[in-house]
Amino acid sequence: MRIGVFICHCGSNIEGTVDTATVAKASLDFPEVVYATDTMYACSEPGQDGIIQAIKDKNLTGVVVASCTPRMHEPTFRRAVERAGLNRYMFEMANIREHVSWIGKDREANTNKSVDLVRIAIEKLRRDAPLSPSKFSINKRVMVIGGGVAGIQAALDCADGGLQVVLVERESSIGGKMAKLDKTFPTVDCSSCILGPKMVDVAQHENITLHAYSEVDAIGGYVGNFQVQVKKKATYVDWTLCTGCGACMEKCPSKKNPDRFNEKIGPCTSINIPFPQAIPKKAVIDPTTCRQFVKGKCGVCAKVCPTGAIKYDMADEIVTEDVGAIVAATGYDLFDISKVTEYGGGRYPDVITGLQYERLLSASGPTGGHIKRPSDGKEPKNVVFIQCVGSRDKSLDRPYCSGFCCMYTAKQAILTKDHIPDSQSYVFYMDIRSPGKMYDEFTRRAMEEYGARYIRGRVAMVYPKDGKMIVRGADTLAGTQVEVEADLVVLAAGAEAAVGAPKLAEKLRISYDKYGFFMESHPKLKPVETNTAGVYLAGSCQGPKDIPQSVGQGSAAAAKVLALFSKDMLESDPQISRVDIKRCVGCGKCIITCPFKAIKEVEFRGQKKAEVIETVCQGCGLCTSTCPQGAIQLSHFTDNQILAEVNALCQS
Amino acid sequence: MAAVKYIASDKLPDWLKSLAAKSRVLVPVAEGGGVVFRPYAPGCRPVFDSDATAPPKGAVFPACQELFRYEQGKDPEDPGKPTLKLIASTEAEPTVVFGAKPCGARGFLIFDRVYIGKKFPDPYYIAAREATVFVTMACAAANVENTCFCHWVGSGPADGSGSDVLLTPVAGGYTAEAVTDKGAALLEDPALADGAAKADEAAAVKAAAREVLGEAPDIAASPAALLAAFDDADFWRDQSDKCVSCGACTYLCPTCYCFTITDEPKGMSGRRMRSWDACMHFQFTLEASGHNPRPTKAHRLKNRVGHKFSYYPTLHDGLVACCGCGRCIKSCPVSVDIREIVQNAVARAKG
Amino acid sequence: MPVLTGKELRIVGFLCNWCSYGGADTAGVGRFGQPTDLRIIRVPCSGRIDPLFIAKTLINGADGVLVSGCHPRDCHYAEGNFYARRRLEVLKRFLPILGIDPGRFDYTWVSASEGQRWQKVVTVFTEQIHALGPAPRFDAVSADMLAKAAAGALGQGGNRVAA
Amino acid sequence: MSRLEELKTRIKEALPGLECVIGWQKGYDPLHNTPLFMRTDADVDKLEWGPLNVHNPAVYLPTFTGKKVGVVVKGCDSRSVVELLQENLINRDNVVIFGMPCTGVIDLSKVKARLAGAGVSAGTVTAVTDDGKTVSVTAGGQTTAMPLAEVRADKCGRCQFPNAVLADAYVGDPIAPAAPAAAADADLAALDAMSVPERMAFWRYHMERCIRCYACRNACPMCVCRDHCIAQSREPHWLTQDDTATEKLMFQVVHALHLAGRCTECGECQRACPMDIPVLALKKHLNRTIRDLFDYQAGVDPQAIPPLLQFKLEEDNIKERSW
Amino acid sequence: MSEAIAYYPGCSGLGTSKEYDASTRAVCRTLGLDLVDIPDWSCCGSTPAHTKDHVLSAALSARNLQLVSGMGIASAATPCPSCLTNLRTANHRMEAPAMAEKVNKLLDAPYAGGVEAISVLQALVEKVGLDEIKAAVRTPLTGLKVACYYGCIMNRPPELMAFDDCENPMAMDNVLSAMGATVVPFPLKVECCGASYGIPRQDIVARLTGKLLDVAKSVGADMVAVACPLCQMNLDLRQGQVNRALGTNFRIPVPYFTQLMGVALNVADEELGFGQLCIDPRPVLNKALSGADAQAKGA
Repeated sequence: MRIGVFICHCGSNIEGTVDTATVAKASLDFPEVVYATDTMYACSEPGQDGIIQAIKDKNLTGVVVASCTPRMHEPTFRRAVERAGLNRYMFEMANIREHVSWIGKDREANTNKSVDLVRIAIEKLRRDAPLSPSKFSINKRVMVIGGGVAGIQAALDCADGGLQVVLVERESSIGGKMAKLDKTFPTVDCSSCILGPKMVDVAQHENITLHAYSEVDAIGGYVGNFQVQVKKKATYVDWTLCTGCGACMEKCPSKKNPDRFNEKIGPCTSINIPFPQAIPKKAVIDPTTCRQFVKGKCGVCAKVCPTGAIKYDMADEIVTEDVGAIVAATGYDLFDISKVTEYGGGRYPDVITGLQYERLLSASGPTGGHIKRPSDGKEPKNVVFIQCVGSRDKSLDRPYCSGFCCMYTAKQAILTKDHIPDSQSYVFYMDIRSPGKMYDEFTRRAMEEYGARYIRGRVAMVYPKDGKMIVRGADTLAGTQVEVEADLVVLAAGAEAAVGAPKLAEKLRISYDKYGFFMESHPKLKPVETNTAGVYLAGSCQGPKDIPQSVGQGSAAAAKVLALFSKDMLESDPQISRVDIKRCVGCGKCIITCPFKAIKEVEFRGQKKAEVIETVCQGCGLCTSTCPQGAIQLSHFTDNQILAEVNALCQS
Repeated sequence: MAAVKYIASDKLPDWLKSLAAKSRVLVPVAEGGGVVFRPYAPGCRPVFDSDATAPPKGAVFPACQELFRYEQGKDPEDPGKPTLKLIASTEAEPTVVFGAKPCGARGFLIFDRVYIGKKFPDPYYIAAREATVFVTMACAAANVENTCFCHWVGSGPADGSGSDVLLTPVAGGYTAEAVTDKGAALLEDPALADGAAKADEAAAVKAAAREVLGEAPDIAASPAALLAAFDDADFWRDQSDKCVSCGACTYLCPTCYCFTITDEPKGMSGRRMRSWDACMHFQFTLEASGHNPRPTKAHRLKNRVGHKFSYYPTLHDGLVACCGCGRCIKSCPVSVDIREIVQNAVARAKG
Repeated sequence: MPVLTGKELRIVGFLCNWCSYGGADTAGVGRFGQPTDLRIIRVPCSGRIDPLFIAKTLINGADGVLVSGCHPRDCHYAEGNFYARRRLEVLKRFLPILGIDPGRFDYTWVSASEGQRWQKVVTVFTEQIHALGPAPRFDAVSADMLAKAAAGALGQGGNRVAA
Repeated sequence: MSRLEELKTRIKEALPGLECVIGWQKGYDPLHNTPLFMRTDADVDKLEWGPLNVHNPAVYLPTFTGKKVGVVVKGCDSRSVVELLQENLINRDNVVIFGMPCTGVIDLSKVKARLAGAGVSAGTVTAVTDDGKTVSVTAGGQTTAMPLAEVRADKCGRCQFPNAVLADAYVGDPIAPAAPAAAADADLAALDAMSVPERMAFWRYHMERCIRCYACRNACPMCVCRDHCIAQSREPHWLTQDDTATEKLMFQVVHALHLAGRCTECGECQRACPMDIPVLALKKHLNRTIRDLFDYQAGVDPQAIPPLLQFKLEEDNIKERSW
Repeated sequence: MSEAIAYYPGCSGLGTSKEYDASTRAVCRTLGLDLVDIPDWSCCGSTPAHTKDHVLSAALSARNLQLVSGMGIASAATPCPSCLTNLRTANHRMEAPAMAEKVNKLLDAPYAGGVEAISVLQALVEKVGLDEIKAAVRTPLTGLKVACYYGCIMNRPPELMAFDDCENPMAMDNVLSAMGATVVPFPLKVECCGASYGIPRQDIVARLTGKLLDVAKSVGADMVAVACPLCQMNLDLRQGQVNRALGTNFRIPVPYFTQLMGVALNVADEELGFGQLCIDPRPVLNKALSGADAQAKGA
């Protein structure tokens, strides 16, 4: 082998604390290295050209680049060596930026460590073999999980692009959080007026299959060929018959159940259609409150239903959908305000969340759009908004900013004044975050036109006294304590990952952060991709987002799916396991442990042997560490390659 | 032959100490549950009354031996052009193997014909062999074990072939007889006294030991008999059924001389090593293609027995490549008995 | 120049590509300073890590081995780290019987987002190895210790550890 | 008809349909029995049963792929058969298991030590008798009586499976298992009691005399890689031919870890070792760990999945380290 | 019935809050909680010590913990939140080996850790249990409306005190509910009473204490139950000062919760020391109880 080694300065990112020239010089002392140099930016066009030129000039057959993490530029350099005529797998990287120059300042130690990392990369490269991918066909259907605005956008864009789309929604109607909003900032558009048409488009699009009131149960397969089991939860109403007329809701005797669509500040019936514009507009029975289920007798809805759609004996149903790509758009949920005991959320009825306030503002809400406080139905005059409840708060393990609360609070302050002209709003805030088009202007209007009093400081406690809520906090600009006698307190509850998000991530085999938000492939350059091929993200499941951001991501994810499906065949990663048939004793331990069922038993000259199914193998290498005789080896990560790395490190 | 000398048991440490001053002295010592040859150090207690678990083969033919080292370099003008330096040494440390049984020393007779032959003289072996002196301990009657069969192969409990000095246990000490000139030189040590008076007792000890072994069966027909059985697969299946293909028999055999060569590169340097091979292992004649002409243990056992009792004697003037020490029987986990196989082959040939 | 004598010890890390290697990258991106001893070997999944790699690394003279994979339930390959957890735990309990201090090996889970956790793990583990000092080597057991072992073996009847 | 005779009859009945039946016969001297491969009635007549049947005949089974064979087992041997079945290495339809109650086998090292204590060599044994309680060995003209309980293998003293776990033909009435040994195994206890550096010295001392014959491996019924063991391969290349204690110990680590969750502690590795190296202790230690962690022992249930080939989402006994 | 617990009354227990000490002992005895006095216990150092020197402050508490350790007892209970803070802080600080070494140098016998310090309230809830407490009630406090006031340091800082919710504790509420009392929701249960300003800035104390009394009254409390000697003193002894400063007319009894428990458990009146309080709760108590009685009879 003729190896070339390229040590990247990365400007001063590496060179600042690593003597790259010394590393290059030391590399020349390693076996089979015939060329070594340092280079300013290996990934830049001149950098890559330099590598290609060296491959040609020096007849290199393998290349090591010591630069940033292979998770960043391995594909870049693989393409470069391929352009120079080498097999793309005759290439290794040493990560001397993230793992060396950026984590230590000791130049001597960093240089020395870099040499070591180059050494193990060379030892691995010496045992690399050229690999070539094989092709497999794909199923050009896409599943979108979650029917909020991001999921709706992704589904519509994919469907308009000619793809068959399966949209799965946990609730009985799509619409998500946006459907609950009264108005949207900064235009103060009616939320349901702009979302409604899109929901209707979903219902009417011939390419979209909607599974509402359904959840993803299990996911098998891999990019191009996923099998998703969808659990259609029992609605106890035959939706093929239900016309959404609402007769059942009128007559249902169980009327005092907390209405989840109204964030539990209003009642609803046990058989219910959550809101008038619901898509699909179908009724669902809640068996935990329905008298027929709880007491065993009632049956009123069955009697009044003009189409005979009520089916009390309905059971959950599993349907399997085969798709080639999946977009996760499961959105967010709200931080539980009762955890902030000093504010009394959950204990005091007049301490509510911003989303509950949206329902109070909404004409389709429990109060018909009149602001009435929950405790006594009185119209509040003084409304206090408290920002960052469950956001930017390390003590609650919620250190991140939820992003959209500042804006919706400004909107709510404006709407409060619109609804109750003699009202006064107070906003306790930490900072105002309004970095969007027309956003900061909007908050200014709340203060200046609508007279909302913004108080910079945290609230220490909220307590009731004589029918008022006393809000005590600090005004850090004035340097004083303030107490406000409020009629209603609205907490800007932070956004957190949707309930069950980690479980879905596990099914999707994607990562999630400690708060349950899904991990993108790269925070800047691959914001809607995940580390699992064929799985994309849209909306707040990746982190808190406002509506335009969510819509943008929905479209972005759709674009990714459309690009993926623009080919008829996909190339499989050739870094898969291969069986040395001479060494295999046919014990089947690899077959038992393979997470992908990618290994099967075959007969070879009368003996049992293992065989890897190329397109199914995902290259985890579990089989290699399971096989005692080392008969099944993961290409590019063989035992001998890892042993060579170990030996190189332990040879002193 | 020089005169018989005598050394009292309590003088033995003096002699060993004086030998150890000049060379490495390997003596049989108990280690864990076995007896192995280890360098003599004051205070160490050699075990002379039973045969060592492992013979002193490694004293001349180590289990693993570096043939040479190499160091690669690079032409500074053209790093693609490698330079290579080989470092090899056949130098052997002067060694006295003290207290092996006659069978253990006799094994080297079989080695010598292979490694000191005219065709392929082996410098490593020759150097080590020349640097090594064997002071051998003849067996007394009580040392003869059920697995001993040295008398089958032309040897015996007082066989001096392969040795330089032969000691014989007598009351209070040992008589010492020089077998070679190298051996005679060793006996010029003040710890040794004249042993003429003990010569008769020594002869009696030797005779008594030989007596215990009894009559040896005639195995003169074994070379032909084993060849005749060469293609009898069922015969070899039956003989090898219980063999588990381990290397205990061959690695403990004083006469097994097969080796394999491996290279161990490490960065820019490396070593080429010669190590014991075992014909019982699958890898013994495994070819690079994956093909193995001796794929089963039956093939391999046939080779081991055939080599010792047929092919080698045929090539080497009838010398059987076995010293009859019985280690292969005694140490076999399943008690495969080479005597029985040879006799079965002879019996088979007779019909 | 393997390690900086007197400054560093030989610590080898085996990290899965998807979570922990990414976590180490995240730590780098965040400039979370760490000791320089650790050398990371990248593998696709913690399930790829044959415990024998670790045993070999330690027996061949490494002063410490650190393994890190995705958090349980978060494996890129769905199940690899579940198998790894069992195998690594068995290994961890096995090492002391060989005469290897159990503190020289640890395994943990670090996700790609947990740069700070990675910084902490590396720092704590490196400190732990420095507290233990350079690993004693099998090929350099002192004559005294060997004599003691010999006396123990022979004193107990010879044939067995304890007859 | 004695039980042994009855067993022979049963084997003779089955023999026509079988490639052979594996058992034991007398060996080269009265102290040594040796495995017997019965193909004819005359072979069956050589069958022995008793405390000298130290070998585990299960080791031979995987070599008979595709052929139907019989095997006579002690309780411990039957666990290896179960394990081989579990691992798909033998086919249940192709093995006929003959069992008898076993009251224990001797540990030849213990007998040798006894004889050495009496001043005679184990290589000179001329007669061995056994009355079920005592083994009397005549060597060098003198007879030494040894209570079986004192010279039997460690595993027999705490044997929970004196009857075959699985048998097609079982002769005699099953007997009760030995009382669980109160004390841990002495070898393991001795290692437990050592400091970590002492253990390193211990292994260094013992591995020094290893000759790498791989008898430990080849006598092990669970070492199913056999000809393809990674100890002797270059692809993968785990071990060199270097004659060092480190390489030799590394092999023992390979053996032990490959057996984790599969070892039935039959003790063949240590019994087979010609250099008497206490290699079984490593497996005992791992078995204890497997028991502690997964509440599992190998070779009991042919349907079980070995613990390292499966997992639980929440492990009962694995505590994650907090940093 | 339960393990023995070492009892650390603190200096106030021997002086200003004798009635807290006495009622605590009586209640625990009645409930079968074995309080064992610590021989030769010393002052915890209170606020002055730790504002001056952390090592000395820790040593004062560590000495007491070491004595408990010597008794072979694993937990020590104290009625005083201030003592509790010091004891727990000492335990926490001594987890650092360097600190432990410094502190131990000052002690006659080194303290190796391992003694858990808890409040009497926590001991009652965790070692006896609400069910047991409830079962022991002889005279239910039916009809008594009580506001539970925990004070500001009983549960703070939460990482150190590790008991109950630091913003909305419920332990005392639950205990007195178990006694049959009507516990009114008192939003200021962890507000500061201004104790540290008791001497230098009585105007502040009057304002803070006054607010507590005002809210207690507004939520309909007959009395305010407390668990801290200093709080008790501020709310009870200084009620007159508050009235003078704010022009109010409060006369709200402020008993220790243990005293109220004593009534419910039929502990003899002389052991409860109601007479030592400035505003004797007994008239209000009797009125409430008899009112309830009459109501019960009437119904």
